[in-house]
Order: sequence, then C-alpha cells, then structure tokens
Amino acid sequence: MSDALLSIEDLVLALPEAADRAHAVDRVSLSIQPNEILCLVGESGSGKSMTAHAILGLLPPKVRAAAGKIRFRGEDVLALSEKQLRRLRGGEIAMIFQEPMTALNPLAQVGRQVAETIETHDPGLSASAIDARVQELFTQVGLPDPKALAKAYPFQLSGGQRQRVMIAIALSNNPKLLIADEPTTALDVTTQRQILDLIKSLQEQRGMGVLFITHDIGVVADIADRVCVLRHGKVVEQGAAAQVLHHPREAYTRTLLDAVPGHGSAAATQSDEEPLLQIKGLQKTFTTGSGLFAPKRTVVAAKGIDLSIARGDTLAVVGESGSGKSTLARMVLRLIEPDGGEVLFNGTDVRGLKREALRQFRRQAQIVFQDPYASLDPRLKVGESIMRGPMAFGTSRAEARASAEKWLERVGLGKAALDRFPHEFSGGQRQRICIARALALDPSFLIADEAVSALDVSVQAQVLELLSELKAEMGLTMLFITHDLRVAREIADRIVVMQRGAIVEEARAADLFDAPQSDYTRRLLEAVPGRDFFAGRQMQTAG
Amino acid sequence: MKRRDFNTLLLSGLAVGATGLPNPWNDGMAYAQTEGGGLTALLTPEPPMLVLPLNQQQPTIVAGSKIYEGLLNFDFDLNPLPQLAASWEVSDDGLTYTFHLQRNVKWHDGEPFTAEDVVFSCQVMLMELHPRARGNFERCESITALDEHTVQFVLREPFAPFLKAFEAGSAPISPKHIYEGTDYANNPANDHPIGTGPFMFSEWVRGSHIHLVANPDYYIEGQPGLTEIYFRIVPDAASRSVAMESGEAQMSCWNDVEMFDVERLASLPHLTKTSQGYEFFSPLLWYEPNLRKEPFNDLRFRKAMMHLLDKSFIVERIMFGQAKAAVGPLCSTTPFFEPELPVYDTDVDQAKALLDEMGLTPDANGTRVSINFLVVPAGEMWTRLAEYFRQAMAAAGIEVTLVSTDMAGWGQAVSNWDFDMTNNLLYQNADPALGVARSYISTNIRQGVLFTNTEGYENPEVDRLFAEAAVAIDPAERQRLYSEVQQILVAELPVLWMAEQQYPTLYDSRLTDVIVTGTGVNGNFATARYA
Amino acid sequence: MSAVKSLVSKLTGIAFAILVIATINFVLVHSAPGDPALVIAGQSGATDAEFIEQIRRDYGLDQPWFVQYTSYLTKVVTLDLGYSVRQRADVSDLILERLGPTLLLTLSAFGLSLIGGVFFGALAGLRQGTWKDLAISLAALILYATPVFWFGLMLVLVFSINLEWFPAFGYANIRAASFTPWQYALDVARHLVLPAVTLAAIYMAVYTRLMRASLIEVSHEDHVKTARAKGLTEGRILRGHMLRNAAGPVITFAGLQAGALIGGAVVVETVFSWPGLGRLTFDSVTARDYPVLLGLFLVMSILVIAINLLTDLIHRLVDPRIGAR
Amino acid sequence: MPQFLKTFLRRPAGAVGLTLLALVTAMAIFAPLIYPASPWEMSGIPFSQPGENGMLMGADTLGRDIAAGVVHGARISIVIGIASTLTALLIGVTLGCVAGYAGGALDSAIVRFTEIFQTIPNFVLAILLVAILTPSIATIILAIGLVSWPPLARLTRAQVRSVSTREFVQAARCQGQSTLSVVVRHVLPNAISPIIVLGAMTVAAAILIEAALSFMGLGDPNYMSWGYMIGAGRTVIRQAWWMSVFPGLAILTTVIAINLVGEALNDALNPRISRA
Repeated sequence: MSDALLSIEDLVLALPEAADRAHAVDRVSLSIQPNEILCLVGESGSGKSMTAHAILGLLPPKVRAAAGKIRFRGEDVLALSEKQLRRLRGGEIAMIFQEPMTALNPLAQVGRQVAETIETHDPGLSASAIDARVQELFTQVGLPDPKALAKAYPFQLSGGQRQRVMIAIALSNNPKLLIADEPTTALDVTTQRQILDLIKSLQEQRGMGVLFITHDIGVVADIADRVCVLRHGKVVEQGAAAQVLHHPREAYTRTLLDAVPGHGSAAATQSDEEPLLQIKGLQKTFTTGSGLFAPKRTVVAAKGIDLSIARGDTLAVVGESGSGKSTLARMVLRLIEPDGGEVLFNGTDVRGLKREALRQFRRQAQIVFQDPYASLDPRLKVGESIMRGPMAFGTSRAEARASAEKWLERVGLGKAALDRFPHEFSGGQRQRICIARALALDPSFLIADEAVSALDVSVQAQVLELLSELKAEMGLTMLFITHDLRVAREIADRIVVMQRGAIVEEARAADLFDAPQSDYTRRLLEAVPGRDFFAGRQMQTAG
Repeated sequence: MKRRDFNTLLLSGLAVGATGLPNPWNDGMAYAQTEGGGLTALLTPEPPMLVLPLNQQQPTIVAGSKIYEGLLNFDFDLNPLPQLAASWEVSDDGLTYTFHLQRNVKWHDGEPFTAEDVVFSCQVMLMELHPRARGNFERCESITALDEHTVQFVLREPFAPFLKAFEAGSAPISPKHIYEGTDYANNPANDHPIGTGPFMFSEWVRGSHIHLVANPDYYIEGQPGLTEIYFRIVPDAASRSVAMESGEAQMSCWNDVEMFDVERLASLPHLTKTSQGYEFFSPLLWYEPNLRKEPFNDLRFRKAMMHLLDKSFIVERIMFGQAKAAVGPLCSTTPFFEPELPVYDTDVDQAKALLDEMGLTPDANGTRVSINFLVVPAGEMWTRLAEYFRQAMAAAGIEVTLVSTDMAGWGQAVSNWDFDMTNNLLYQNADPALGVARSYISTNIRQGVLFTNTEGYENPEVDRLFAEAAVAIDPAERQRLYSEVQQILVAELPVLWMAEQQYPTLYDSRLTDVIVTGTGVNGNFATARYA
Repeated sequence: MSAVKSLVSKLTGIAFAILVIATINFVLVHSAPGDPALVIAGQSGATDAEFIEQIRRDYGLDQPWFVQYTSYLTKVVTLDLGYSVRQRADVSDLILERLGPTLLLTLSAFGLSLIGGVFFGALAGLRQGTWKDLAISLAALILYATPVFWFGLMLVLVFSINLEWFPAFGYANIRAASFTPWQYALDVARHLVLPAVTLAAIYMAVYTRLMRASLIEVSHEDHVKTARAKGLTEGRILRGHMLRNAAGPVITFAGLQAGALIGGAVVVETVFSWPGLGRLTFDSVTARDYPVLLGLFLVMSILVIAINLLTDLIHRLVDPRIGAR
Repeated sequence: MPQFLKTFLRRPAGAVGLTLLALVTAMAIFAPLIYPASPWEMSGIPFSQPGENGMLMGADTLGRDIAAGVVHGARISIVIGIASTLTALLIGVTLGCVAGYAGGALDSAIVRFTEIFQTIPNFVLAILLVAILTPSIATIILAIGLVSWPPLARLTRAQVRSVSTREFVQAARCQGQSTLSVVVRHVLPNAISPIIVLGAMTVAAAILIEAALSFMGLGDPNYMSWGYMIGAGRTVIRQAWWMSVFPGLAILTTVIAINLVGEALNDALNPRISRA
C-alpha cells in the first residue's frame, strides 16, 4: 500500500451534534493506485461525497475529521496547513462536481476560470503561455472552437460543454489524482456517455488516479478498475471491479445490483379493445418573459403528438430533458392547456370538458409526481391529503378515512401514518403516500410523472414493484413518464421515445431494446450506462 | 477614494451646477460685503417678480420698493413725507389733492420722469393691476397733469385717508414709456424692472439672490448711502438665523427670523433690533368665529371664549414677546386708536357662568359643546395658536377639534364662510378706513373673497360710524367716531382680538438711518449708510 | 438585433408608464378641494371676485377638466410643463433649477449607500458570527428602523451644533457668490455631507443586510467550492467569485428602491433646507401649485425610471447573463 | 401551534422584539392612566430640561410635557400602523391573489398596474394624498394604505403563483377539489407566511411614513404623534434637543421591535414551508 497514490486509513468524519447520526463516515479505509479508476458507490447519505471532500479539506463548516489519516503520496493531508492544502488543490489533486451549471462561476468567462487555475499554481507563466495552455486543454477535452469558447460565459454553454470546461479546469495543472463527484448525474444520458468516455480516455492518456463517485452501478460497470461500496458511512465491500460486480460477497452489493431496473415488464397483457386514451395532433408552445422590460422567447413542447394507450396497458414516454414528456402528462390532465389537438379519454375529448365533467374525468385519471417533497401539502396530515379527494366526490368523512387507512396499509405504511405530517416520512414513503392518494379515488388511469426518478435505486425498485402489483390488481392503465430507459423497460408494455416535442419512435418495450428503429433511440440505448454488463448479467441469471 | 475619483465627483457636481444651480462665480462679480458699503439682506420667501404694480406680495415689496417709488412716504406716526412728490396741497373741502413732483428725476433707463407717468400709473396701469390702488383711485373724478411736474387728483367725495394711498407699495409709479399699451404681465421689461428709486436692478439668480446697485443719478444729492444691496434667498429659518449670527447677512425683517430666536440674536453685540417700521401695516391677530353659526352667534359664548383666552400667554409663549396684547379692533400704532376700552379678564369661572346661562351644561364627559377650529396652514405659530385655543377652551368644557387644510383650502373655507372658528391677521394699512372697517362693515360681507367681513358681523350703527368717519375731514371728528365704534365692537366681540404683532427688524449695528419711516424695510433705503 | 428590440420594448414601456403616471397625477391633483385662484388672489392682497374670475380665466382654471387634461398631455409630449401662476415662472425652469441639487443629493446618497452597503454587508457576511458581524448587523437593524428625518436631526445635533464640523442647513454658504469655483465646490461638498449621509444611511442599512445575506448564500454555492478546489486563496475567491455574484441582487434591489430614495429625499431636503425637488414638492403641495406639482411628479417618476435603467445597466455590466437573455 | 411559538421565542430577536412591542402596546393602552392629563396641556414651564420641574423628558416651547406626548403618541402610531397595513393587505392580497391564480391577461394587467404604482415615489404620493384629502386619521390611514400595497401584491402574486404550480396543488386539483377549496385550503395557507412577515414589516414602514407625514406638518392635529413632536422640535433643536430626541427614540424602539418580531416570524414560519 505504500506506493498507493492516495490511501485513506480509518477515516472518521464527525457530524455536528444536532445531526441524525454521529458520523458521516465511519472508519473508512480505501486506496487508489496511480493510473486506476476507483469507483466509490453508494446511495444517498452513504458518505461517499463527504469522503471525497475530506481529501481536499473542503468539508462543510461543522463537519470535521475526528480520526484516521488521508495520505496523498505518503503525506497526511489532514495535517497540512491551509497554505499547503491550497498547493495540492487544483495542482496535484483536482476535483469535478455534479452540477456543472452551479460549479462554474456564472459571471466569469470560462477561459478565464481555467486560466485562473493555471496562474494560481504557476504564477511565473506569461499571459500568452497561459492562453495557449487554455486552448490546448479545451482541445483535449473536446470543446469545439476553443478560441471563441474561452470568451463564453457558462450560461452560453450546454451542460456537457460545461462539464468539459470543469474537466479542463481539473486537468489544467496535470493532477496526479482526479476526484470526480457524481460528474454525470445531472446530465442527459447521451451526454453522460460522452463525459464518461472522456474521463476514461484522459485517465488512460495521463495515467492519473481517479476517484469516481457515483450512485449508479451501471456507471461503475462502465469505467471502474476497482470498486468500493459504501453504506451508511461504512465500507461494505471493496475490490476489483470484475470481482465485486460479478461475484459480490455482500448481500447489500447484490441488492444494489439487482435493483437496477431494466429486467423487463412483469406483465405484457395486450388487449385489442378500443384504447382508453387517444391523443391526436397535440400542440403546445410556451412563451416566456413577457414582462415590461423583457423580450419574449418560445419553446415548443409538443408538435403534433399522436399516441394511444390501450386499456390495462402501460405506456412509457421516454425522453431527455426538454423533450416535452412532462408537459404531455400535464396536458392530458389539463393542468396545462394545449394549444391544439385532441385528448380523447374513453372517446370523449377532455379538452371540451367543463367544471363538473372535468372533475369527474380527473377522478378517473390520477397522477403521481416526481418530487416527493413538493407533492404533499406540508400543512396537512397525510390522512387528510388522501381523504380530501374522495370527500370532494361526496364520500362521507368516516368512509374516506377508512379507505385512506386501507390504502396506506396497501402501500405498506400502516394506518398510523394517517395522523402524521409529510415531513416525518422519507422520500420513498412519501411516494407511497402519493400513490395511495391517487388510488383512493379508484381511478382507471394513472400517470406517473418521473415518479421514481428522485429515489435511490433500492427504493426505486420497491416503488416500481408496488406500482406493478397495483396495476395488476386494479387493472390500471398507466402512462409512465421517465428519462430512464431502464425504468421504462422495467415497467412498460410499450415505449414512446420523445425528442424536442415530437415522437421519434414507438414500439413494444422488448422490441425497442432489441431492435431500435431510429438513430436517436439507438444513441439513447448505447448511452445507457453498464448496458453490456447488465445484459450479460441478465443472460447469466436467466441461463 | 483616489484623488482622481474625487475630482471627477466634484466636476460632476459642477456640471450639475452649470445646468441649473446658481453659479455666481462666472460673472466675475466681486462680493462686496460691508467694506464697500454694500448691504446683504435676507428675503423670505423668494418673490415671484420684482415689478411692484404687478405683484404686491410682501417680499416683492421689500425688494421692489428700492427700485420703485411712490409719491409719498410716512413717518412713524404716519404723517406724510415727500418722496416723488416734493410737496402737496389738499383743498379745504378735502376733494382736490395737488402734488408738485421732484425735479431732475430720471427713470433707470435714463428717460425723464414726468407728471404723465403718474397719471398713467394711477389712472390706467394700477387701476387694472393693483386691487388696493383701484379701491382708492376709483374714488377719483379726475387725475390730470397740470404741467410736467404737477398732478391733480379730484375726488367725488371726501376720503380722509386718501394720502395714504400714495405710499410706494400702495401706488408704485411706473414708466409710461415702457408700459403704455402693452400686455403688462408679459412685458419684457418685467425681467429688468425700471423705476426711479435709489437702487437699480442688476441681476437675479433664482433660488439664490437678487442684486441691486446704487442709482448714480438719484435725485437726492448724497443718496443712496449704500453702494449695492444683495437680497439673499434663504428658505430655511435656522439657516437665516445662522446667517445673521455670523454676520453673513446684515439685515432680517418680517418673519425672516423665528420668533423664539429673535431675542437671542438681538442680544448679540453686532446686531441691533427694532420693532419700528411696521406702523403703516400694524398687523392685528385675532380668533375669528363664524357669527352665522351656533353658538358663536350668541354674544355670551364669545364673551366666554374671551374670558378663557389669555393674551399674555399668546404674547409670551407663542409669539415669544414679539407682540403686544391687543385691546380692540385698532392697533395702538394705528391712528385714532382708543386706549380706554372694556377689558375681559382671563377668568374660567366667569366663562363657565356664561355658558351655564346659555344652557350649555357639561355632559358626562364634562363637554358642554363641540366646535371645530380651522387651523391656518401658514407655519408653526398658527399651529400653536390653534393648539392653545383647544387647551384654553377645554378648561370650560368646550371641546375643540382641529381641522387642518392647506392655504387654498383655508382661503376657500373662510371666504365661503364654511368654518366654525379660525385665526386671522390683517394689516391696518395706516388708517381705520383702509384696514379696519373692511372687517366689520356689513357692505363688505362678500362671499368668495378673503380678508373681508368673513365672520359675518352686521350692525347698522357700526356701518354708519365707519362710513361717516371715512369721509370726515376733521381729525377730531374722526377720533370721536372711531372711539365710539371701538367701544361698540369691544362690547359685541365680532372677533376675539389677541395681539398686535411686532415684527422685528434686525440689522448690523454699524448701519444708520435704515428704518426711518413707518413703512420700515418697505422703504427705499436711500438714507441707509454705514456709520 | 435583440438589443435594439429590447431597447424599443423598454422605451415603449417607459412611455406607457409615463402616460399612466401623468394621468394618475392629473386626476389626483385635480381632485383637490382648494381653489388656486383664491390663493393667488389672497397673496396679492386682492379682495374682489372679479379679479379672482380674471385669474381663473387667464390660467384656464375655468375650463372643464378634460380640456385641462388634454392640454396637459399635449404639453407633456412637447416637453412643456406649463407655467406656475404662483411663482410666475415656467415650471420647467423651476424644476430645472432645483434638479441639480436633488440629483447631487440622491446620486451621492445612492452611491454612498451602495458602496457602504456592499462593503459592510460583505464584511459581516464573511465574518459571520463574529463581533464584527454582530456590530454591523445590529447597527443596520437600528438604522433600518430609524426615521430618516430624525436621524438627520441627530446628525445636526452632534456634528453641527456640538462638534461644529459641518453646516447644519443649506446648499452653499451665503457668501458663496464670491467664491472661486474650487471653493464653491468644496463648500457645496461640505454642505452635502450631512444630508447625503442621512439619506444614504437608511438605505445603506438595507443594502448591508441584503449584501450580508446574499454573500452568505453565494459562499455556499458550488462554484465557490470549485474555486477552493482550484487552490485559489480566500482573498482571490472573495474578489473573483463572491463579491460580484453577491452584489447583483443588491443592485437590482437598489434600483427598485429608487422611488423610495426620491421620497426620502423629500424629507431630507426638508430637514436640511436643501433647495431641491423635494422641498419644491412640499411647498407646491401647500400652495396648491398645480402646474408645478404635475411637472414635479412627472420629472420625479422619470428620475425613478432613469435610476432603474441605470441600475439595470450596472447589473448588465456585472452579470453578462442579463443582456443575453 | 406550540411548536411554532417555541421556535419563535427561541430566537433572541423574537423574545426581545415581543417584549419591546408589548411595552409600547402597554404604553398605548394605558396612556390615559400613566398621564391622565392631556399631552397638549400647557401647564409646565417652557423649555424645562429633562428631569426639571417634575418632567421626565422635559417640556416643549409651550410647557407641554414631552413624556406625556411620547406615551400618548404610541396610540396613534400603533393605530395608524395597523389600520393602514390592513388597508394595504386588503388591496395587495386581493390583487395579488387574483393576478397569481387567474394568470393571463388579467395577471399582466395587474402586474403592469402594480409596477407603475411602484414607480411613483410612494412617500411623495402619500404627501399628495394627505394634502388633497386634508389631514385626518382616516385620510392618513388611507394614504399610507394606498402607497403600501404594491410590494404586498407582488409578493402575494409570486407566492400564489409558485404555490399553485407546486405539485401538491396540482394533485389537489386532480383530486377533483373545487377551485375555491384549492385556493383557500391549499394555496393560501402555504402562501401566507411570507405575506404575514411582510405585513409585519409593512406595519413598521407605515409607522415611519406616518411619522414623516406628521413631521412635514401633515398629521392629524387632534392627536399627539411622535412625528409631530419631532417636527415641532426641529426649529428649536439648538435650544431644546430633548424635544426631538425622545419621540425619535420612541419611533426607533417601536419600529425595531416590529422588525425583530417580523424577522423571528420569518424564521419560525419559513422552515416549515421550505423543508416540511
């Protein structure tokens, strides 16, 4: 271990007293050799980011290293002075972050932000030399037209370009160790693929050590040389990637691997009846910024969308951000009014419905939203939130209460949840409450708008399973909005792929995966992290 | 801050100055101060113009009276003195007034001053522009120039105070060759007024100062004694006090200095105070009830109010001694003043007795009657007077609600008789017929017009006495008539007279012969000089 | 292209705003009960109804309101603000001669409050929780609650009456006529200190609080962490990555406060006898000088819009995102 | 609401503010008991220094007791502060709710109107309104209310808009609840906290505007007010500093108290909104 680039020994990070636990990280030990990628994987709250921040002494104000050592090339980083640390930061150790929009200073030109890093660590360098270096870096990270781009501000770049700039900053002083803290989580899947490839290739070119932090086992499968699994601040398992992924020793690791969606839908009942929902030629354009002093901008969210969902079917709408998939869901429920087209539910045009008819329609069609924190009224008890719906349709309070209890039991929370407030529940639990709320109205149609996107992978798997069960039990028809092809594959019978307000492809789930028709779908599929690994793994389990 | 930045800041300040601020340095004017015999006087507020025939606001007269002159001037006892008229005769029947004008008088533009100018001013220009002058010259059957230096006024009936009409502020003489046949208000000469006075207009920087210079061709040898006058416009009272204290200004008059500050300044060695020079105006302050309304139409109520008010409190505490308790409708400085008049002592019990007699008994809260008081919106003294009135009335259970308004609202309410009680202050203009009768005679009850008999007092006897006294020629006869009317008025209390305001004039102790007439600072300052 | 379009939309907005403001002002001023003709008459010692009628006729006060309104709007378009009967001067002249002092006062106060607010706010935000932060926050809290006119009086009490450092009232020394330009500028500057500090102090308190909060927020932003991860020194992080970012919202807010600033100037000008628009407003309200009031409100509103544009411009310089959007 | 109260009082700002505010309120309520004589009573010796002649804070130019004025002045400040804020709330919240929930052309019309109203220097407008309507308690309340509503309207609109696009409101709409029920039960309760806080701050601002109006001589002449006292003391500040100092301190204390309470309210109300 002595020749390790970085070794963390029994690191303990203490949280402030008011926190829900004493240690963010508890006796974590790991090491990174030069020229290897170590993936630190774990769900939220596992302490993976904290560990990474500790290496550069960038812990939040009230968190401190209580015990252990962090050795970088033999030197204990925790014992360094602020000045010595500054020499390391951006010099021998560089770091990139999750959210490239916020990680770059919005008010400074990106070239300047790179140059600044070079200047700081090499004060003697001339301005022209720095400029040349910036151009070179931009070329290396694959940015087009480096000269012009250097003068751009972050807001003028795309998400992927911003992350490339971040990488350029990180590489600017030829670091020995690169810490990448969830660098692709905020990106669309195709962009994620490019960035992963870039990091991998740069690592190989330069022989850097990389500490790559992620929650996505797929990503791990794609790039890791070695893997370290964290849970609740403790190391569960670590070892060579092949070893950990193919032959996990610990149950938790296995759970994580199994939880990755994409195995195929539970039921594929096909019916030839008249479709429950039919959408014809749906149009929507958003206009923003019509203030006194602001010019207008337009975004096309739907241009002539046609689709239909058969009774008892689950249709997944997949698309990257800005594709218009969420707008579509909201237009079906008339939470957003479309500009044109038809939405036929049971043959009647939803767009023509007025007051009471609309109310009755909404009872039939319910929705579960993405953000479990925003979708429950913080001022209402959980039971009350659920009961309001049936009561609005004339159910007596006692009956509504009984039904709410029943549904809470059914989603696995127990009736005690009835009298508690939303903030007492975790994200996954809240999503269950939302499902209970939707189903309490006994709908025939359920829209899930990114309903599992905000959840950790193990929780995600549970909620998906619950939805599948409920669907089967109640004969629900479902419209499932997601950005994640794997999730779509997991739950849907049919999949629709959207891009910039238009449908690119529609197919049965299995067909789409096996034989994508459009280039875009193909690109999406290729970008799915760990696709080969999981495909292989599925074959294994199947075979 | 870097020095360069500071300079930029200053420069921007100067640039601003060039657009709108007074920027007196660029006319190369050396500021004479006292050494050269110049005077810096305060002027409050800034007058709208200096052309006396067109505007008769107080500050206009203070500054304009150095440029324009009248035929006569008046001493402290209000006896006539020569100004543009060197001498004059009044016929025995009191109908014909003949004025012999000064020789060698020139307008400031060099044109000679003649009798034609006087005829034009009195017969044409002032008749159109000057309401007070119109009131006087309307009485004339004819105004004629007998020769180049003699003017004769013939009245339809005798009018005893007619001579008082010839003071500069009441009848300023203007140049015929400039104004005849023009639109007076928009005559370009208004920006550079031309008169016959000892000082000539030089410059006016709005918001800052008015500059007058000595008239080298003035018709009296050796006058004026000052080389120039600066009238400084200082809008803030405290700043004016500071200016007087530091000697930056050498004269203040009228309301320039707040009353509570007067004695402090007067005690400074470099300043002299006089309250002489306001005799011609003799302002009288009173509380004015609306006699058309209950309970003010009841003499007992007015008497009760009079018993509740303490004149000495007003004089000492509200007016800081810059006043004298009034005894009746005439000021002690106005001719035909009658000192022997009944007195209403401050006596709450007597007031209560009167109210009881009226049947105004206290209710559970001790309130006998509730009235409104319209506060004069002209400054602190008036507010204090209203507040004092409320407290004084409260002593006998009269509940007073103060109603505030702005100047226009006040004028509207008072002139349209839409008020319960208010304050008023009127000049007596040197004769009861000019400044006193107007407040009490029933023929002057004129809705919509301020400073008339707004309280609505009617007494045929009073009407008769005032009318006779106005046309009587014999001073002793007039005294008898006016004494009688004063007795009646004090008995009937149409208004509650409180104080004769004594405006202070403060000036540099080295100045002599400044306040030499009954019009004081409204005089022409020809004689003023440094000792 | 986009810049021209945004400029056009801006100017249309301003024109519309001015029209509405002019209308509101006109309606307000004309619902006043007092009769201006009476005041004019009273001031010239006049007592006859005929004279008053003549004044009404001369100045169009006898016209129906819509005639007065249309003629007013027409005049506004041609930048003719009318004529003040009472002051016997063109309203534009009256306003122009008072505009300088008000601009000098409000702009100095505006600058001072922004600079001071950003400085103290940044200091407090950086030293969050220390005695410096506590002292600054407390001072800001107190100043924020202080009536501006009272604060001015207290400054007068301490700095002019007791210490005699600065003149208590006025715009320039009464002897200023004989000064050289340099002396004059210094003299005005000396007179400016107390009013400007008074007006600035209250807003400085506001901006300090805002800047402190803003800086603390920025200090938690990811890009600051990035800057740290780049190995920059704290000073460099502050200058390069925090101050500008934190000052943006403060400047925007300051622009919104322009109206309040002008309102504050009215009180401050009254306290310090500063010969500006504020005093003119008050004098005109008491005198019911309609033309002046109408002109004043128009000019003040334009002034507010102008300050808004100015802060907009500053914000554009500070934040490149705004222009591009 | 015990949790809320606990959070509120745990803040030193809340405790101090509430204490001061209670003090001022008590002063207002018990003024006739503390100083039974009218504060206008001119019975003392003019220009008495603080502590002299039995007058705690001295006397003014007419011999009126400054301390009595300060105590009685609390009434007018509090009454006007609260009443004008209620007026402003009525206008602002109504317009803001309508604009925020209705959206569309009505929304942009209200927004424009509000923007323009905000452009007018509000204190100058208040001066104008009071002068035109002639100064009295009612007109002062109306004028302050009329110039104070735009920020409330903007905040209400922003709040209503942001809350009504939140997913739980959409969920409530999907549950078939009526528009009124959605607005009253879901939107308003979740939008109201910052409005309450701003309302508290508006009271403080209203007290300052009232004081400034009185200072400029546009107060109701029948009620002793702090601004009036400072205005009356301004010209004699050389001779009688106490006439200006004490009423000013009274305003300062009251406004600080309200601001502190507002801040504590903000802290106590907000975490539930953002985190709960």
